[in-house]
Amino acid sequence: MTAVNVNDRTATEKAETASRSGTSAAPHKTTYREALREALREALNTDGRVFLMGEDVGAYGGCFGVSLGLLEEFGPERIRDTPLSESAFVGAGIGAALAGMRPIVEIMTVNFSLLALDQILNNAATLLHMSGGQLPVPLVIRMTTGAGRQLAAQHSHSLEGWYAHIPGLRVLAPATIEDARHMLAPALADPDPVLIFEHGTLYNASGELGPAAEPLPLDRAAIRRTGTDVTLITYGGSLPKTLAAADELAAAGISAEVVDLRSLRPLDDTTIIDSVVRTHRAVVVDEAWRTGSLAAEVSARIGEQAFYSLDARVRRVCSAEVPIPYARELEAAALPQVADIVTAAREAVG
Amino acid sequence: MTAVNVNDRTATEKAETASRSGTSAAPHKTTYREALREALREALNTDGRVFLMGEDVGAYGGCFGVSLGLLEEFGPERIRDTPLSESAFVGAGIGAALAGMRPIVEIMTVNFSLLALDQILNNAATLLHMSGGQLPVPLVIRMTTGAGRQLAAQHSHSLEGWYAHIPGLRVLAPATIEDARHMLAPALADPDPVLIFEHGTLYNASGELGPAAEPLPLDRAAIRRTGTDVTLITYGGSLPKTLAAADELAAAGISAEVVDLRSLRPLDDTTIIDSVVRTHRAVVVDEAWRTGSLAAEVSARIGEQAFYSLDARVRRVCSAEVPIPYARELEAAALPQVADIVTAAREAVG
Amino acid sequence: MTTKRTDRAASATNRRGTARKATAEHRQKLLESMLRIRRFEERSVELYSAARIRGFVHLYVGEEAVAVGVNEALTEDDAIVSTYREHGHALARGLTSEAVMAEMFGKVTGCSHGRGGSMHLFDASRRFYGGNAIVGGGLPLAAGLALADRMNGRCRVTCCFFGDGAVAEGEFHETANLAALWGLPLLLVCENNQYAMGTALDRAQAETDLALRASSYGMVAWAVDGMDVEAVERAALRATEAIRSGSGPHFLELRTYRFRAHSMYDPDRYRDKDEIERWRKRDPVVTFADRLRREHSLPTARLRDIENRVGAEIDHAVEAADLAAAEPVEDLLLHVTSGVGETRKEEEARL
Amino acid sequence: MTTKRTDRAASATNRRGTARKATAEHRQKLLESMLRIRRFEERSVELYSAARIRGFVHLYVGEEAVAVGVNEALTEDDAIVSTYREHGHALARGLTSEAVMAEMFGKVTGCSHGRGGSMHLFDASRRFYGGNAIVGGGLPLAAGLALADRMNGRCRVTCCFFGDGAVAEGEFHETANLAALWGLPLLLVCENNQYAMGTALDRAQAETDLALRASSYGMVAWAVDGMDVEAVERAALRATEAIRSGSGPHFLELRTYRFRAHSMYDPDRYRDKDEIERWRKRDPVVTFADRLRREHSLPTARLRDIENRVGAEIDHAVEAADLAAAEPVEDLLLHVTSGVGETRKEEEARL
Ligand SMILES: Cc1ncc(C[n+]2csc(CCOP(=O)(O)OP(=O)(O)O)c2C)c(N)n1
Ligand SMILES: Cc1ncc(C[n+]2csc(CCOP(=O)(O)OP(=O)(O)O)c2C)c(N)n1
Ligand SMILES: [Mg+2]
Ligand SMILES: [Mg+2]
Repeated sequence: MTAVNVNDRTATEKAETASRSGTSAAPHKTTYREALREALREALNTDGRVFLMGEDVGAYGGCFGVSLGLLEEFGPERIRDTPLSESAFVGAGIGAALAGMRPIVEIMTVNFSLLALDQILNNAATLLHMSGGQLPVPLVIRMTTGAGRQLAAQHSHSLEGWYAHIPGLRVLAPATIEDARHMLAPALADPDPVLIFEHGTLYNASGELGPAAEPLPLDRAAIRRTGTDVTLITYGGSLPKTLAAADELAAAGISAEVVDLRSLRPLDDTTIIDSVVRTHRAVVVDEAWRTGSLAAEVSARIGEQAFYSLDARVRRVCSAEVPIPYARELEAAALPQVADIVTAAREAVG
Repeated sequence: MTAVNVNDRTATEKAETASRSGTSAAPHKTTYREALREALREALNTDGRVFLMGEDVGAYGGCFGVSLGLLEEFGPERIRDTPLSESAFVGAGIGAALAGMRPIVEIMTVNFSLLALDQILNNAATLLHMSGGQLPVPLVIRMTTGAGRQLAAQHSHSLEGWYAHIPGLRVLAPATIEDARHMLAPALADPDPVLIFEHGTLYNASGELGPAAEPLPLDRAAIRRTGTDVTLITYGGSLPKTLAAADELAAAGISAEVVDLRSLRPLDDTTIIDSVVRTHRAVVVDEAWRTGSLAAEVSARIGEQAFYSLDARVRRVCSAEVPIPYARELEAAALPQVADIVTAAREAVG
Repeated sequence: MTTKRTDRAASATNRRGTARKATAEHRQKLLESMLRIRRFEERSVELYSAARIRGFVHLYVGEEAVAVGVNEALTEDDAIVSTYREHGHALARGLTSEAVMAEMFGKVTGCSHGRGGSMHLFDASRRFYGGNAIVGGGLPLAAGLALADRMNGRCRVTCCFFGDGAVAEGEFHETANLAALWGLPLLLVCENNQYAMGTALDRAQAETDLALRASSYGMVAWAVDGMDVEAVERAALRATEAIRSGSGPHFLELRTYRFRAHSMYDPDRYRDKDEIERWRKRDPVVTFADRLRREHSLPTARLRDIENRVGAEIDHAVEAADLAAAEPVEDLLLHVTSGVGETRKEEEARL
Repeated sequence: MTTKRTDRAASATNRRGTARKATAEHRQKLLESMLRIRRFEERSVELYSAARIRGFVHLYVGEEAVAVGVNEALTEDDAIVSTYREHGHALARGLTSEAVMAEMFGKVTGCSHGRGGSMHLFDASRRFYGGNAIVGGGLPLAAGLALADRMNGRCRVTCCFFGDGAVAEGEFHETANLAALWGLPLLLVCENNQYAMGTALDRAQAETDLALRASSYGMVAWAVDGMDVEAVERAALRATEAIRSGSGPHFLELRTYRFRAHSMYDPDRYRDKDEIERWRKRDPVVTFADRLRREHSLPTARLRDIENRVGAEIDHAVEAADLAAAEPVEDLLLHVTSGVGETRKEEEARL
């Protein structure tokens, strides 16, 4: 878990934003999980229309402990445990949003979100348009995504790239403690449905959280490390691996720029393309299966928008096209690893 | 509807394959719909393990009339109407396949398949691997896909590219009457799950169907028209439009090669890349929303495998990123049209 | 449990709450509302044949008593979630013939700006949360509307229409349980027209007594004659009164029949002509007009007036829809998102 | 309807079919089978703490009587579809401790070649169609297995295990209706351990009498004491006999309790210590051993023998799993597809 590094890396950025901001919360050590909880707590405290709903968000404390303690703080109406009925409670979130609430729906993991996909695609993403603009759906859906914990084929999907295909949705992937802490408020302020994907390997990531800063706009990618030889583009759970790869590359004399997409829909083409135009080389790192991954979209866009700047073909480091296996070595072999990223970057530069 | 042209275009190919084949069925005029029905009839006649199951496949005759008459011919056990329970009857197809049957499950349209996606992704596509090779799932799922009939946002999805993301599935898109007639038998012979997407605008396409020929292997793309200046890559309901665009381009002195993917998973990289290496230019036509479309994958692969052959950036002609609207002009503006393909090809060449 | 929760005689016995309303005037209003739907649907058929309306169109002919009767129990503050067979629900709710017709013409004056078509009528100002073309897809949404009311202590009812076919979908089950568990102010209106496309109820449901099925979730459920607008009205009033007084979701099974095919594409091969004829004898518009005449609630001139008014209204709707502008193609990408954040707009525009 | 379809006294009164079996030997076999599961689970905890097993692991401690009792009613030809809490189902079905342990070690000798782990145990030769980590996900699949049997006129039963939590999922509803509608030879075994993770049954279900709920689909449904292996066995035998004789699906609600947390990650904050203690008094292994001793079916030496045998078996399983080879990483892409068509293999390999 190199997530601590992630945060060290953003130190400069943080210092900058902190100085811009007037808020006073002192910097403190926290975890990605706690940062998410803090964001929930803030939202619940500041807006009476906000409530959290999902399986085991209450008495259990959230399947990954994110909402621990909130039931005691806000009561069972606003920290609302649901039956195992993904379609119904996601749809209920949509309806409640239509009726003026600001629901935060937690789907335990992306793997179960398939059961609610009809509601997400055919209702949440579509109502505004179908109604000719009458019915915005101010709903936030949070879910855990990704592999890496030996949970095997049915519990290891990385489908956030799929969701990024759907017009009408905003899709976010907080990869840092800052983003875990600060993406929720603007997501709730968005009148349209927002999906937030939390990678399962990040929850325990710990680091310093600066004073509440003016966060980056939701639809901006962040350059987590600057570099000149190659652009490494990634998001979510792959950010720590990509930063580690950049370290290794640096040791080998290759200067890698690391772009954290943050927003998977819309994609921040400007930041991506500007970087590639500078480095002339790109590697996209994405834990999804390679075919039809978000990495394919990023690669296609670079080909479209930076064709004449490219000195090498765009490379993708993705998961093997296999239902993620349980056994440790097999799972590790199926997922993008630091060494794979380093190799791809070296080839691009080489 | 230029589908008649499609078949004219394959005349040479047909003549060739017909001469290779010994079967006797005389060439006859038919439709895409009837060709699908004929394939079903053949499968039901030749293999007692085959049965057709889905909503209204029996008494109603299939929501688009594909299975009309089969109930009378094969009875209600083998032409099995189901309740409106997409998850249950798709899952039942998986179970029946595990128990030795060869089910053909019809989901009325891809729009409703979301309700069965958990079964398709987490069971059908995954059981073989999760069980260490013990449990192949010889299941065929057919469904209608696509827009173009003013059916509005919830009935116009093109999600076959999504399904092509899933390891363990084979995904087919018959675009011609030949393929409508001849893809089912090898799909049923495949021990793994196969999804067949029938574009709603093709059912009424009519043309000559040659004598039963040795069909192209399931995982081969077909060159529907040869050309030298640019490769137009497409599949399914966009093939007729792409062929029409090639006609227009020919009139303007541009020789376009048209590749029909046929198989969306696996993709036939060899045919795609060989063509692009010859023409140095590629346009991908795909009715899906642009971001995260199969067109992105094809574009990324061309960038990866034909980088030094490209004389122009790969272009994509896709649907606008909007829930497909009802109104005729709006719908037409949202979907790829012949003129868009022509423009993209001209730009690529120019 | 059975007797407590299922009361098929409900519609026949409980006239409380409607007595005050059953004036000749009120009954004429019910008739007019049904006639509007009937004539609207007949005109839709013609316009569809003339290719002025396209896409999938599902007619409500034969089922008018359901929409009209249920709507009588709803106030302006209540909400409706509907299906793809929703012209009747929309018109009963007060959407104008003009707005609905223009929608089917794909015009900017349509109730969804031409983006929705027949299956997606919306009117936020009337809390009409629209047609939904996914069978069962409106149910969870309706539960959410009701949940918001309950959380805010608002005394409102959300009414969700769905067909007999929808009862087989998982979403029905999940929603019914959720609504009963949380005691939501939800009126579940099952339009049991005996068929889901070509599939007769007994070929889709192991238990064809749908009110009985619903009652297994621990909610009150009645079966009602859906061909009798006053029976429907009484049942709906009784249910909404109970819901408003806090007794949680109610389920009404309205036994009805669609006189026409499922959609414009349906050759209607799966039904007996005799069966259709039997049900036609119970035509909700004709039988109600007869009843009013018999009971001296409908002078002949009055009926002619109503017919004329409705006819003129629909003529006007067609004319207006015809003349209205189409949504400009340049606006294609409007309403994909609400357009907050300029970056986002640019992004959508560039693609 | 209620009385006909729900018979809670069933397990207590109907001893037909089991009488012949209730020898001391048979009872000892039941005990041994339960003990094997108990000891296996206890060892799993240790191995998990030692990081020899990873991923999600859900223990069956407290619920042993369900798997063992139900399995007694199944023949080799019958099929089982299970959940992620399936060590007990697998062991009762005859999968060896070695194969299951090796699976959790991720070894090639595991019953799923290390690809599945704790949640995905499979054995095609025993018609054990596996663990399923999607709550409710196995239900439709089980209906399909049963459908294939019915279409082929085979007299086999498919048994599907699922939890009380799964009853809220749409897939339960759709499957129950389909099975009842088509009269499928399906045994639905609901392991009602009172909780779905941290959610108590009455916070998830409007109607907590799950057998009653199931009976609303028109199938026979009983609630049974899931802590009494002989009661479970009798009920399962009665149900499978009825299914084999063609009377369609049956639903058994087995009232049981998990003594340990939901998974290795669960701090178990949501349950009363008292409640756990009350249920522990009804420990299915302890109470059954006591009963056998009381009824002179279990000489002390015999119990020791059983304990020793089971202990040795599990020691051996751990050792063997430890020594076994890991699936070679080069084989990662095996079993994604069946490898027919060389092109396809190449394609998968290239990526
Ligand atoms: C989930 C889903 N499956 C299938 C369809 C196709 N379809 C549209 S209407 C219909 C029949 C629905 O029957 P019912 O619920 O009884 O309503 P009715 O049409 O009779 O009013 C079907 C199968 C759909 N729209 N959505
Ligand atoms: C569709 C789905 N939603 C959520 C989960 C997460 N989850 C795993 S087990 C479980 C509780 C299931 O409870 P129950 O069905 O009663 O079975 P038990 O664990 O008590 O044996 C949950 C919520 C899941 N695996 N699948
Ligand atoms: Mg119906
Ligand atoms: Mg449970």
